[in-house]
Amino acid sequence: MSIDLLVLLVLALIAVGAALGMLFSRNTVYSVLFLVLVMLTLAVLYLILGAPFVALAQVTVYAGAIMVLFLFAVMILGPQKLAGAGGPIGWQRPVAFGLTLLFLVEVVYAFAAKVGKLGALSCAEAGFGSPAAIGDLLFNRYLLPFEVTSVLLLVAAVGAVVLTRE
Amino acid sequence: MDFLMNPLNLMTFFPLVGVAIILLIPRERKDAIRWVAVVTSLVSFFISLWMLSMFHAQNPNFQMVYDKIWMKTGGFEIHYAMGVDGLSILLVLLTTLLTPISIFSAWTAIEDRVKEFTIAFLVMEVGMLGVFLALDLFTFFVFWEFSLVPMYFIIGIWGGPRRTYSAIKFMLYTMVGSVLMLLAILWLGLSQGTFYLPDLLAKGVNLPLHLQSWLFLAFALAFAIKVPMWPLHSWLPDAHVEAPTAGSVILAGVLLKMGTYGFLRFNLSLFPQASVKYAVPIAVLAIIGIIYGAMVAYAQKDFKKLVAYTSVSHLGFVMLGLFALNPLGIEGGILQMINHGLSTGALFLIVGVIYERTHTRDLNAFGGLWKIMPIYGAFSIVVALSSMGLPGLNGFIGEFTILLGAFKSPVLGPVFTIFAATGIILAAVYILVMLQKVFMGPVKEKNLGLKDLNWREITVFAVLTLFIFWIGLHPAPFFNLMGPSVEKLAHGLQAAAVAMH
Amino acid sequence: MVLTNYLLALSAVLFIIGVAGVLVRRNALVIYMAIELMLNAANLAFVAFAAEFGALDGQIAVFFVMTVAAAEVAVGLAILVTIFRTRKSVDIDTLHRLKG
Amino acid sequence: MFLSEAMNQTGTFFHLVPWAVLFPVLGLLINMAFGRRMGEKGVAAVAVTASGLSFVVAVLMWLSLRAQPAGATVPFLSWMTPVHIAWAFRVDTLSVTMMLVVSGVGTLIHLYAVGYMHYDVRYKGDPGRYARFFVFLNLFIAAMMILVTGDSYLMLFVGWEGVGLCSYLLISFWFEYDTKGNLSLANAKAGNKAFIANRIGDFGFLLGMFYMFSVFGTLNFGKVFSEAPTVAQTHPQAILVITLLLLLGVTGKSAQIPLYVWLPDAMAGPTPVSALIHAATMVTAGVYLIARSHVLYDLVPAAQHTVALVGALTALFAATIAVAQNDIKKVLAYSTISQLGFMVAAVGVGAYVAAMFHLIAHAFFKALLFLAAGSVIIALERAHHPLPEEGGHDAHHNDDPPDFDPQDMRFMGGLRKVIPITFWTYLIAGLTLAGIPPLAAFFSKDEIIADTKAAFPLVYWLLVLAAFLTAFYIGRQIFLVFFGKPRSHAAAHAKESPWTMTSVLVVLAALSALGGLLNWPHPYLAEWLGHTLGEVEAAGLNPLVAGTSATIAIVSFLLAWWVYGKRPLQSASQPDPLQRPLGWLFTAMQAKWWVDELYWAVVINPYIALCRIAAAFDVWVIDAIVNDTAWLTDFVGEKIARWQTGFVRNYALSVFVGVLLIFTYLLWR
Repeated sequence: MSIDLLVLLVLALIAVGAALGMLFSRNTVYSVLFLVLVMLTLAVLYLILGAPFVALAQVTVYAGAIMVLFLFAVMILGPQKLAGAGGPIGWQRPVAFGLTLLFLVEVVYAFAAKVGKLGALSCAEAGFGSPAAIGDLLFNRYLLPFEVTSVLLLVAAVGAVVLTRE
Repeated sequence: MDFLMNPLNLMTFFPLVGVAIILLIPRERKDAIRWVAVVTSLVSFFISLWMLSMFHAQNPNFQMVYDKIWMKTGGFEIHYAMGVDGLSILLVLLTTLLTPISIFSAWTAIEDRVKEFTIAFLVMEVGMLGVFLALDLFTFFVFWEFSLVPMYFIIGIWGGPRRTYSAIKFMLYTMVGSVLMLLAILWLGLSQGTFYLPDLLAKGVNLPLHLQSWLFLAFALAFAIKVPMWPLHSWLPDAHVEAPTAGSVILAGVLLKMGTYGFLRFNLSLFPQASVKYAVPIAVLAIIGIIYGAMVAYAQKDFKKLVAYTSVSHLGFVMLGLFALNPLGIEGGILQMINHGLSTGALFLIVGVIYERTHTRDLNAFGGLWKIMPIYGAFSIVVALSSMGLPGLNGFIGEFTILLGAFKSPVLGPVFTIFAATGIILAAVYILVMLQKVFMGPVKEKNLGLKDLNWREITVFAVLTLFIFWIGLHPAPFFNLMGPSVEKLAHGLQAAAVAMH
Repeated sequence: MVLTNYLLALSAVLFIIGVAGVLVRRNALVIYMAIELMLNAANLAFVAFAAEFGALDGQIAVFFVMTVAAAEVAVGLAILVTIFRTRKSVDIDTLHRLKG
Repeated sequence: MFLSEAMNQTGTFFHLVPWAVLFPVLGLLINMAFGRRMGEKGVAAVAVTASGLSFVVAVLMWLSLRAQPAGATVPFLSWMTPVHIAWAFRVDTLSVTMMLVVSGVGTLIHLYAVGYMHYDVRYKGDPGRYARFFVFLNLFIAAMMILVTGDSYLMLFVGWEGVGLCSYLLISFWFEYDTKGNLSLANAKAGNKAFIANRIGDFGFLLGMFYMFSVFGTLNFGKVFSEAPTVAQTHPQAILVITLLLLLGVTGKSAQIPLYVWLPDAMAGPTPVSALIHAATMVTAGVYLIARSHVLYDLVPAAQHTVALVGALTALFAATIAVAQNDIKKVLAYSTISQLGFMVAAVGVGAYVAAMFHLIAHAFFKALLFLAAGSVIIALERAHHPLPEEGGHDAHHNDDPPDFDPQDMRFMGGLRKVIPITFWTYLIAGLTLAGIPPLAAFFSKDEIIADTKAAFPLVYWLLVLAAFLTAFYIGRQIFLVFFGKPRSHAAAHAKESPWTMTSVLVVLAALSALGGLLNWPHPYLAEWLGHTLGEVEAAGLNPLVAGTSATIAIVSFLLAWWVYGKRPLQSASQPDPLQRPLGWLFTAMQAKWWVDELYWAVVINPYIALCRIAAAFDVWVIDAIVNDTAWLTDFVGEKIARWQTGFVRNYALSVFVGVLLIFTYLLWR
């Protein structure tokens, strides 16, 4: 078992554990924190995969900004615990679990039978995921999507403000 | 400007001139509106007479053809084409004759929203004329759907108590059929490369028989609903009972003929082999229609429903005539379409007259009307006898030629004629019982004060009776008009019949 | 040596957990977080393939996913706050007026 | 000078034949348009002259035929071009004979109707209808003329249904009354029955024409008769089927066995109608048709036998019913059916001249019988409740029983003294009908019986039996009505009808008495018809047969005197003397062997039930299918709508299920 594999396994376990934690934790704050943990482990993984800029973006934007926003939301809405299991449509939960398990089985089967051996990581030349390379690509080939997403963010910001106005 | 120089276009779209004028007249001036409507449709009638004068009867092909490219889509030119030949000339004249009559007869019957009523009627005349004159499958379909809309409003707005139900039923029922027809038109057009009828007829539809059968059946369903043929007729009684008198006259007089005309123009002309193949089943349905229509008519309590079911019976005769696939049967069929338009139109006017006075259509409420309304009685007897097929009147000429055609038909035979001929006895039964219930027997007190026909109603009935006697005593001009075209059509069918056996 | 399969497997598992979260939980916030989780799983797959093919496009995609996620969270939480003002509860099941 | 101009180059008037139809049509149009304004006298004048002119044209035709016996075909107007049939008139000895009878008797009856309707219209309280009666009467003459002068079966058919229409209109002329004069649908129903029964007969006629056209290619008499022999070879059974189908038409129109039921009910019409239409002219149309198609019938002996058998059976069957009827007009109605049976039997055995001879004689004496019966009815009616203008006092003070019916013989008796002219004319006609020697019917009926004796023995015995019953029931009627003592106040105080009616009676009495001369000492009629019917059966009197039939008639008449004359009935309520000896047989005969009830049970009620079922089927099945499909779409739509619960999580689940399905599909593919 090579070192990389071991590291990957550990990170994977942490990520999955945190995700399950988020899923089952009663207290909303705990689930926010678990999600932050998942994001951080992913950031580390991105580093391994030669995408430093993405990893840092992940940490700052995702973990930092969005999750903080979530915390604000939780604080505003109050972290009351929702009692009871099913609520009005009780049958929903068991059916959902059943279907997700079925989906899991199918994915596992897919990986086992269908997906062939993909290539190993190439970790090619240095500067592969460096900001310079990404910036060059971003502003040449992907200029249009870049502008569009900026508009999207603007709209989202305005929308958020308008929606929450009294 | 050459668009309006063509007599067919001028005639078809002239009612729109009336519509324009009516739009300008204020709503309160009802009589002015009515006069404009009647005059416009009369002018349209005179234009159709002018067209008749230019129509030379020996030429079996399409005449006065007006053909323009309407639109180019996907490598296809959709033509706007209008033309008339022996098969459609009489129906066009019937339309232009019946429209002024029905508008004129609705003088006192329609009081509210007269403006919209007259506009709906004139627009419908455009639609109907378009259907009979269109030479392009696409134009035909446009006019076919277009003519439904005004009739929907006429039944839906000015109709009787259950008008919305029957208007919607009428609309949906016909639409179901025409959807299939649209598919068939598209399939036919795409497979043959053109929608232009003369080209299709000249070239002949080169499709294997089983494909031809599918196209035939799709067209047949749409037209069978419109005719209406036996199992698909349940919209007719509701539509007739709920429609105002003028609406019923036009519905029975012209709209039903669009179905039989469709069979004639598309099913028989384009798919001879399939026609021969399906002649017997359709003839059987027609005969069921004749006998079934007559029996159900006899059992009706409502005067208008009785007359509605008679239409099922009469048009059963027409269908039998058409699918006898020989010149005699087809000529009889076409003439019977005209006769049915005249006599059933008149029958509905008779129902309208008595409904206007007594506001009831229950047969048992009447009795002895011949004693207190002699002129009304006289006209009704003549019209009833004509629809019963009394020799010397128009009904007999049509029925005799049809039954004779069916008897000598290559596909049908004596057995069909025997069953169809029983229809004549059953027709006598329900007509005479109707006459007995309405016009004979002692007069009921509440009917004593009824006034006889006024001059307006008398002119309407006089015109119709004139035609009833004319076709009855001297039908030669009508037969000569359609002779060559029917000969050409029958020739194609004969060849197919021989090829099939 | 680390195969992309394993990374994809991890991404799939995370994705399924996200889906389970959306379907099971009744708290609107947790549902949002489950959706974020699903997006992250997708990002992971992107980066994994970017690494394997040595093409930076995958990483660019991650950025776009991030912006969309950000916009979505902003608007989503705004909506949630307005709903909270009237409903006084975060439970998703209270919102069932719009029905067939 | 007028005649010479009218005569065309060949010295004949054939080209005038359309006027035989056009004059009555003109008459009816004038009456229809100006009926109200011209008053009764004007209307009567126009109607009678129209019919008279038609008779004049008939006489002109007769004259022309004397000059040129072969006759001619006069084309008039094109008609059914696709089947090459035109309005064309055929003038030959057969059609002119019919024309003379129709217009001759018709004009006399028009005269009679002037007087009769004057009273009848007032009794029914609707003087306005006077004009309408004569419009229909003229229409009848026109239709009958078309029938007899038509040059093709189709034109004959137009006249055929035209007279059917007139009989319908005239039977239900008083459509709001019944025969006794109280408000009911009876007359209207009788009219319907007549028209529908005729229509059933015409159904057969039509099918016959279709078959004829498909085999001969034409319906024109000339062509059909010339091609008949060749067609008989090529299509062996075609002629048989055609002739039998025509026979079905004949039974409808001339009231033979299956379809005779309408004639007795047709008595609901005013008496002139019964005389003209249901005795003299229309009902003989069937006999004319067979006589006209003699070429076809001669080719197929089987058809001839059926015709003869149908005729003979009808003759006997109707005679039995006539014996037991109480209504004066019903007796005459069944008598007409019986005499028609004689004629049909005659043409059935090929004795066309005998049939036509009897037809002419029958037209005279039966018309006279009906008109005399009408005069009796009017006499009783005027005595029962006299009209105001005749010094009638309104109160019904007289002691007539409440159910007094002017047509019921039980309320008559001893009328010979009060209405002598009617009595003597009635007696002459009655004796003629019975076949007493010197009078017309003796010769015509004797010829028929003589011809059938040779050709078809069974028919001979049936006819002899029928002749015996004929003499008996007419004797019964005469003794019941005119002898014994009056059995009601009205009978005692009856007054003779005005001269307009009685003059016609006298003329007809003369005609029916001297009618025999037409064919007896010298067979004029045989020669006259020979021009059309080709070789004609040997005329002349067979002494043996003549003797037997004369003795039968006299014996039967005396028997009737012995039963009804010797001890006349005392009161109206006394049962008929035959009731006791014959018992159930008499009741069966009186109830017309329950044939009407049979038709109602077997044909009419099942049809009505079937129609109700069909109507219900139409609403509950066909309409239901349409409405149910509409309901179904609504139902399914509503079910699907329930799936939108409003819970966001359900929607998420549905999305996920979708994903799952696609994923599994991708996996398995």
